[in-house]
Amino acid sequence: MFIFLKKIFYFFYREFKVNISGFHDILTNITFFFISIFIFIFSIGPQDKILSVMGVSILWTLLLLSSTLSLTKFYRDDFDTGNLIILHLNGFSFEFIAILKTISHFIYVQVPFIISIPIACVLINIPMEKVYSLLISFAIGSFILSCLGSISSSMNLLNKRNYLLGSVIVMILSIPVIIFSVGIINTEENFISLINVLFGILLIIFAINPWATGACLKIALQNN
Amino acid sequence: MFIFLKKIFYFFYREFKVNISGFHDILTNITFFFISIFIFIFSIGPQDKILSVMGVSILWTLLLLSSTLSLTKFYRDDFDTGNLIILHLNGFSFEFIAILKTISHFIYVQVPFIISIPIACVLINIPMEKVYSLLISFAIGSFILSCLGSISSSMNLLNKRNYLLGSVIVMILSIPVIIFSVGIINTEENFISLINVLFGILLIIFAINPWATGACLKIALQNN
Amino acid sequence: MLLTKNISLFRADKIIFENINLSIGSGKILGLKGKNGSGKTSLIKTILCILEPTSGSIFWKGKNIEKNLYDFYNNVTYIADKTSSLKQLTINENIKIWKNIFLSKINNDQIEKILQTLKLDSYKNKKTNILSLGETKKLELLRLIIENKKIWILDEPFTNLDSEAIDVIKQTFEDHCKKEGSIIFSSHQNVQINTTEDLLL
Amino acid sequence: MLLTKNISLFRADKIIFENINLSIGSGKILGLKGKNGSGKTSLIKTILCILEPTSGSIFWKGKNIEKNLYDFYNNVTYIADKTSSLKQLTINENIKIWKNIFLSKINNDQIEKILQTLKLDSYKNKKTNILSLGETKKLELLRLIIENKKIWILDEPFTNLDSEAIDVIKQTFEDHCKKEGSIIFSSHQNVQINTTEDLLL
Amino acid sequence: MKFLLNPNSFQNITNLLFKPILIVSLVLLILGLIFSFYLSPNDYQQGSTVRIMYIHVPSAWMSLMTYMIMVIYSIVALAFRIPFGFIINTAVAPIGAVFTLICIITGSLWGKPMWGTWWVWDARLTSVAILFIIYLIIIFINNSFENRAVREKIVAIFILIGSVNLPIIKFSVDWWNTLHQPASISKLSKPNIDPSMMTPLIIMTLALMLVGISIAILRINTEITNRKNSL
Ligand code: HEM
Ligand SMILES: Nc1ncnc2c1ncn2[C@@H]1O[C@H](COP(=O)(O)OP(=O)(O)OP(=O)(O)O)[C@@H](O)[C@H]1O
Ligand SMILES: Nc1ncnc2c1ncn2[C@@H]1O[C@H](COP(=O)(O)OP(=O)(O)OP(=O)(O)O)[C@@H](O)[C@H]1O
Ligand SMILES: [Mg+2]
Ligand SMILES: [Mg+2]
Repeated sequence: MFIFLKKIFYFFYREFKVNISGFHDILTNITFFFISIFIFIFSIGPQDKILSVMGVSILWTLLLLSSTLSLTKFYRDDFDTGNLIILHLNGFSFEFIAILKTISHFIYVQVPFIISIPIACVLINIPMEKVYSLLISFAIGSFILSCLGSISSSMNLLNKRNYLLGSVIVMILSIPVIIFSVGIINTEENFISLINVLFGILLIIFAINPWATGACLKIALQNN
Repeated sequence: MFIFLKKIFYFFYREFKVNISGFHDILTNITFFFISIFIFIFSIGPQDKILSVMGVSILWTLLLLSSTLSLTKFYRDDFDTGNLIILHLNGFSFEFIAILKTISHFIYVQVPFIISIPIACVLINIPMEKVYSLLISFAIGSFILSCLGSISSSMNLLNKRNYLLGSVIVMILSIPVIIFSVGIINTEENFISLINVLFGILLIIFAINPWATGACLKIALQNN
Repeated sequence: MLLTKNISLFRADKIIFENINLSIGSGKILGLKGKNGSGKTSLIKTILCILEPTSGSIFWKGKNIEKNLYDFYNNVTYIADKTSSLKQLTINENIKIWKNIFLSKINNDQIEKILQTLKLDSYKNKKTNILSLGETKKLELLRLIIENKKIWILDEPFTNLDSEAIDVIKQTFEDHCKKEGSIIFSSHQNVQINTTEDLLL
Repeated sequence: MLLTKNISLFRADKIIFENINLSIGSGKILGLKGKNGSGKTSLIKTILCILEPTSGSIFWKGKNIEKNLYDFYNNVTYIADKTSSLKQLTINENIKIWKNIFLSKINNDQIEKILQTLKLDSYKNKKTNILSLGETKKLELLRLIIENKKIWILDEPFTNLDSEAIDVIKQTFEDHCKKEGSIIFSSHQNVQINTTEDLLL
Repeated sequence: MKFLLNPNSFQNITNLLFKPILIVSLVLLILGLIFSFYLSPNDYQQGSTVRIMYIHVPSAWMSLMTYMIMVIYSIVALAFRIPFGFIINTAVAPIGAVFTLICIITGSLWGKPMWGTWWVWDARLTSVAILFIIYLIIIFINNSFENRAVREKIVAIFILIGSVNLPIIKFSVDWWNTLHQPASISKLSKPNIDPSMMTPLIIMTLALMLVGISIAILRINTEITNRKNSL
């Protein structure tokens, strides 16, 4: 049992080393995020009203867009270098790899965002009461996005060139999630029960993810 | 002379084959663009007025997104496979490669966007008078982004210590450019002279780009 | 222990290999020889259950391999024909990650000694992307020792290696055989390895 | 024609090679031999002016090579130790791009014939990512013929090739020598190539 | 009805039927166009722009029908492992996309004089736009995935997921009050539309349907032969 935990821990350590020494990517994502916010502020002008009304929606959209930025790297590197097979032969089933990768994507790509949200909220005048609920719905929503991203980027291994197709599929699937999550924050009542619904969606997708991803990885390795 | 043109033509042909091996891939890129617009609209809500205020910034954000998305592919693949050296040995100096790559990035990544802007403008209720100025500033701005992208992704090939600084500089550089271009569209007067300024920036960056990129490529090859 | 019965593989409707019967017991070295494109890599991947054989079946310890795949995987180390070390990390970091992910019990002194015989010790704290091709391959072969499994399956283990390194590998192979291990490797070179059996594809 | 005078290279303060004097005239084959990590690849890259020598200088047709670099490049084909064919494209598309970017005058029949001797003709319209390692390497070597330059510089041209393909390459080398071409190649294997000169690094 | 599930008998039957269908569809199309542009009256409110309706409404219906067909065949293919369903999906998706595009274009041409704008973000229009994008994605998947077996499954699953959109399109006018016309023809009991407008509408619907079917037959047959060749 302890051995097993150690294994998992070092999987995350590995992802950390790989992703963070690609610190550049994280930086790119966050810079993209902030530049886009600046764009909005500058083009709308300092009319605080529109900004603070629209702020939540803008943040959500930017979250979605910037998580698609990191999708290309999700499985591709490990697939090309043959590390996927080696991990598989060493007791990580494809499904398990999918779960671990999703979680580490969440940790290394989405969490930096979530951390930078309070700053972003200050920039676009979102009232502080909302920040709390924003953070919760963001945490859940971004995990959903990680799962969807895992599925679609494993699909992308099956097609050799079209790197945007995966993102297109993710985005169309995440439309309901977006509508719902933006809706949540703007309704005053029933916040808890709505969050529960979002959490339910998360659970469903989190359950589907390993199977879908695992199947895609397996077939991708066969074709290679 | 004719031979020279043929060589250049086949360079573009090669980039085309590598980046998008067909019409469908261009269509995917355009679809990606439209879905992103949809997502913005879903989260912002369909109020016409707000939309047309935010329209320009939405478009700019998406332009920025699309050019960041494709940055990883800019030089990395050719660098890893050794094609960069081979091209270099066959009469493409690094500076020339930089110019050609920048242009082909512009053509294959940015132009499809620019073409679909008029339709996008219909969708987000940007008044038709503005479309014209939007197109011009977009064309110039996206070329600037291509140049900056070329520089920053060639810096990515360098050692870790050097590149972080480099790409931060590039990103910081791109902020004023974008803000400036966004600003242009919202000012009624002086449009021509502002565009001229933007064009000036383009010329400067276009002139710097080959040298900066060429130097980075050269050093990167030495370190490898 | 490992047995293939009449396996054949078709890829894109081309016959890659047909009716291969292999059996590997402990203490044996099996060499897969063949020209380029004769299907050595494909056969190895089929044995590892990464590719599914079009017909025929593979047995592990008497049972169909699909039924106790993870038991099989627990006993096998695979060295592919490409190198898997992470280019962003140093040799030491790579080894550390391998050791922990493969739950290896090997201690640091042993690794130190092997690195010395392979002449890699001066690069321990260098990123692996500066290594020469042969050095990268040697690092990859280190996985054999770190994983410390019974069956070694190697795809072209000798490419890029100089004769000294090949001698070290030969020695390692022999030691492994003495410890009741078994080895499958593919090669198109005529390396003087004392195989107990050869298969010409 | 190509002459190096006392070139040495230091990388990260390590001496890779020192005081190398080479000269390559037409009709000559120069073999660079050496162990892993002895600096063969580095030497080749230095000759190609991709790396700058720490000291010493290289001459091309009597002039310092930096001064007429592009004339030198016009006469040289470099086969690196990795393969450069584009994985997304088919063999035919790759050849088409090479032909046009290298402004090659070779005609299709010739290529057809070479593909047949190399046994690649049945994959002409397949993506190159399905090729086996040896097949990819053969495709890469095709560049020698397509570029059709005087000096060939090859880094480990024989890895992954079977003995048949090596024979074809040998033959090609000899033909090239007869046509007053010159060849530099590196290898750690003891391939029986009739080199006119050897350099042990 | 076996020919709806079996490629061989499908080919046999459509070889017989193709020409008649094609001829009838062309005749109907010409007839319908004549009816809708010369023989039908102007609307007292909308003037002659009402004639757009005779293209808009049939193509809207066709786009929905095509998707329905794909949904049914996806279920059939996935649940009963009948590969003919995959063939249909691949062949029919571009046709649906074209009908949707026609619907959107005619709709916005109509919208400019009627609502004063080309496009509004109401539920009906938005959901139709999504339908169009779903069609496009299906086409992209079909074109860029290399492994056929996987690609077919992904497409079928995607079609099923996307079918959530159909009821939204259909009932959006009832559920949310929007600018768009609520259903006036499909009310079963008593269609509240003038017979002089009804005739061309019906003829055009039949014509477009038959045109769609004949293109579909062509595409399905080429798809079948393609697959036979690749085996
Ligand atoms: C781009 C914009 C438009 C889109 C995407 C669109 C879409 C559709 C669709 C999908 C249907 C079929 C609905 C069903 O079967 O119940 C439909 C029907 C119809 N549309 Fe549109 N439409 C658009 C614009 C317009 C405009 C501007 C008008 C006229 C003012 C209009 C009038 C109608 C009418 C009269 C029907 C028939 C409704 C019925 O009787 O069932 N549409 N449209
Ligand atoms: N996915 C695939 N689809 C179709 N054919 C394939 C595929 N992968 C490999 N092949 C073909 O199968 C044959 C065997 O390939 P394999 O890699 O097993 O050869 P090999 O014996 O390892 O050769 P080498 O010595 O060059 O490594 C080759 O001709 C190759 O082109
Ligand atoms: N950028 C670098 N910085 C420091 N040392 C380097 C760098 N690149 C290579 N080296 C070292 O230089 C030495 C020579 O490398 P080189 O690739 O030239 O060897 P080689 O003779 O080609 O070996 P092989 O036969 O394995 O290909 C190696 O020990 C390598 O680790
Ligand atoms: Mg092989
Ligand atoms: Mg070397």
